[in-house]
Amino acid sequence: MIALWMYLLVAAALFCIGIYGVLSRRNAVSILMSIELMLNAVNINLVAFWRYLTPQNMGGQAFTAFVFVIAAAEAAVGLAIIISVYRNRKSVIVEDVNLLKW
Amino acid sequence: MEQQCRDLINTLAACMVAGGTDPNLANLLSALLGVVLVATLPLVTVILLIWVERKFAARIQDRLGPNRVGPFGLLQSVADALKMLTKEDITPAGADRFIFNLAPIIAFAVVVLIWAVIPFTPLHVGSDLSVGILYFVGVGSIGAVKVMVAGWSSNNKYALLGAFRTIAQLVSYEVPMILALLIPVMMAGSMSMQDITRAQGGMWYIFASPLAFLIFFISNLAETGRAPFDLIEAESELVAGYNIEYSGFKFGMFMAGEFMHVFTVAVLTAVLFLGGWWGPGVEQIPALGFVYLGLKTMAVYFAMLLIRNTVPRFRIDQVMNFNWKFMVPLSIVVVLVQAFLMRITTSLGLAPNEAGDFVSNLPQTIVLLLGNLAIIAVVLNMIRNRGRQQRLADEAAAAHSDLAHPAGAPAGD
Amino acid sequence: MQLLNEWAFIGVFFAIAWVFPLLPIAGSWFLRPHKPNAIKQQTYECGVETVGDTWVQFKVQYYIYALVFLVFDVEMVFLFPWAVAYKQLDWFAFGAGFLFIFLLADALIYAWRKNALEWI
Amino acid sequence: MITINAQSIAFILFSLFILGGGLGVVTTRNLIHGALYLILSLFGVAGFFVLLSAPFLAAVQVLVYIGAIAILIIFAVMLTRSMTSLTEAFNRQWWLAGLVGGLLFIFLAAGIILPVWGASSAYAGQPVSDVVATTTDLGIALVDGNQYVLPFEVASLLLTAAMIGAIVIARDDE
Repeated sequence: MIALWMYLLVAAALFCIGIYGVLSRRNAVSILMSIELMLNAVNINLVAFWRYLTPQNMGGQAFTAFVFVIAAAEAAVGLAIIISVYRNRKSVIVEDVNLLKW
Repeated sequence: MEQQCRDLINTLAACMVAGGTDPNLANLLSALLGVVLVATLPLVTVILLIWVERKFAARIQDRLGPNRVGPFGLLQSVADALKMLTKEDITPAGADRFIFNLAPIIAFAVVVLIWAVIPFTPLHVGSDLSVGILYFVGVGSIGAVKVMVAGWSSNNKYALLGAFRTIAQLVSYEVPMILALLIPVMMAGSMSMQDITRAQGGMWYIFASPLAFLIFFISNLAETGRAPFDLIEAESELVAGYNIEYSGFKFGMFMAGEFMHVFTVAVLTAVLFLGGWWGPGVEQIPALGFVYLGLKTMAVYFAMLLIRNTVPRFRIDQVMNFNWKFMVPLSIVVVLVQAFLMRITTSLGLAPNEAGDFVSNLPQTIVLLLGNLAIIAVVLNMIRNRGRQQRLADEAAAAHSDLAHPAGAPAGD
Repeated sequence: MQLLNEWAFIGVFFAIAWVFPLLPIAGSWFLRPHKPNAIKQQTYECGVETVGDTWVQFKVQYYIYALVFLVFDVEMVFLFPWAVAYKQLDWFAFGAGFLFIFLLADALIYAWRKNALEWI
Repeated sequence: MITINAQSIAFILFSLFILGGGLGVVTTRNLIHGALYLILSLFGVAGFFVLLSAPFLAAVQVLVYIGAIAILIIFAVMLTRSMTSLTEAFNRQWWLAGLVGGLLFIFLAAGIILPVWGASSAYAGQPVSDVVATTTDLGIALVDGNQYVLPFEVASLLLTAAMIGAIVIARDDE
């Protein structure tokens, strides 16, 4: 059977890829997709720890379900904001949205 | 036939292991054979079904239908397939080639994948997943991706517009479909297709919850893009929808996938609401289940054909309003009433203690059926009142406009 | 291990399901003619030459439908376990599920009242 | 290290899906391609859930992420025409971002691997038990007054709030 650390390693790699995407992309939709990747990395960790350490306790699965809810809410509101910003400023490049910048 | 093959496979794997083959390899080979058998079944059936469908439509429209190739035109579909094989395949300029070629493959594969969880007989099912229903919904939801991908990669305005409409329709009707699926799951206490079928031994779920059956059936008509919901291929508005730029066998893949999808949801309706393989004597001779399932599937399929050939097409705003303002609220009410009545019958000790026994299922089924009939009565009454108000408003508007414009100009609204 | 065997079948199925449509498409590549030309490959718009970008502006209404769908879809994450366990649950669980669905129905009613569900 | 069997093959395959899809998401300039890479990556995660004996979560992953969130993202891409801004997909700090990501991964990898280097604790090897909780248990736990009933209702409230908020933001009331 595959050991726990292998799952964790893949999840860590996915998380770092997501971090790189969030920090380096200019397009807001891309950034949102990278955030989804990071949330998925967290989900892998939750389920892997649940399976290996407390497989009879519902905590891992229940929290993964809650992460689904967070991810969905974040995508729904985030994309709505992006659409709204695009409508007003004709751009989805995050650097162009500088109205509140000091 | 199916049964013998599956049994042959089971013994084959055991024999191979006994003969010294690596167990993993033997399992893989037997799984491979099983997959090929289960996946070929819809492929072979769809060739026949296209013929059935065309003959049926021809009869209704007072035509002969295919009658040249083979006896009764039976080989027409084969001839069509051969023709499509030799057609030139055009990739439009500016298309995203890889994705453009990927879309028809997804379209076809997704439908074949659903067959993996369908129970054919008490003993024979591709794979009895514990989350069979969600597997079906999940695989089905990939269908929206295929439409998007096909529409976008064609680099065609009509295709993209058609894809957008199609997706709006597909995702909308997925909501009442999933809500209706909650009812068999609640009654069987399991998401495995085989368990749900087994739990219908005493009483088919269509009798306990006809409304759930109707919601599932109608939303699946929309999911498969069947008339009256066939806006997906509204020739007069969108030319052909998302697959407009496809030609040759790639177009054939979309077509075959669509036909197979219709047949697949007919099977699923039979499994989830019409008792699947249950029938007299099925416990003694499991192979009979295959026949019963086929008969029930055909009943559902002919209902779909009849609707397709007799009902005119909706407009897109009607499709959307019908879903969000009728189907979704109705299915929410159905789920809540079902939960309430099941709770009550359990508290009163009326819940069936033996799922396979007709008599022990009777009290709960009657209560649930009465609940469903009550919902139907209330809904019909609401529709009637609403219709009357509409009619009175229309008449008032007409009278008003007659006064304002004696020439009888139509009331502009 | 029974669980994984069931899924191994699905895995093989996923692998095979791609082969079925791939085979005829690959086969037709050998049979069919290959004579592309510029006119043939033009975007098909009923014979009219195509004007401008394919990327026409879409209505935001499409997004709203997808949004409402997403919310109901995520709701299923909780309703399916609830439905599976329903026969073993008590009145309290019924109340919890009722409240859960009621809150979501609220959102639907709000969207309805705000005319967010109209196809404009 | 890894014995060759069906499970480890599946694990390697899904890992390739996840990481390849993830890299595709953050590097491709075409946002539709990015969304398709995202689907590939999320599909790999669903495969992981199957390997971890959580089939319910795997099915939900496909249903929610691929069937709904990916579609929503593609719709948003279409609505904002963001694909037309193909030039300069990356900002000026992309090398810094790469450095941060790489260093973080090295730290995390060290934290994950060092404790199990040559050890054979439960953490490193086999799961403590093969008896896993089922979907029924999840359903019971979600509406149990002593467990997750409050988060269960709050999740519904959050979804309602998100839906209302997103509708208010996304619509143009002019």
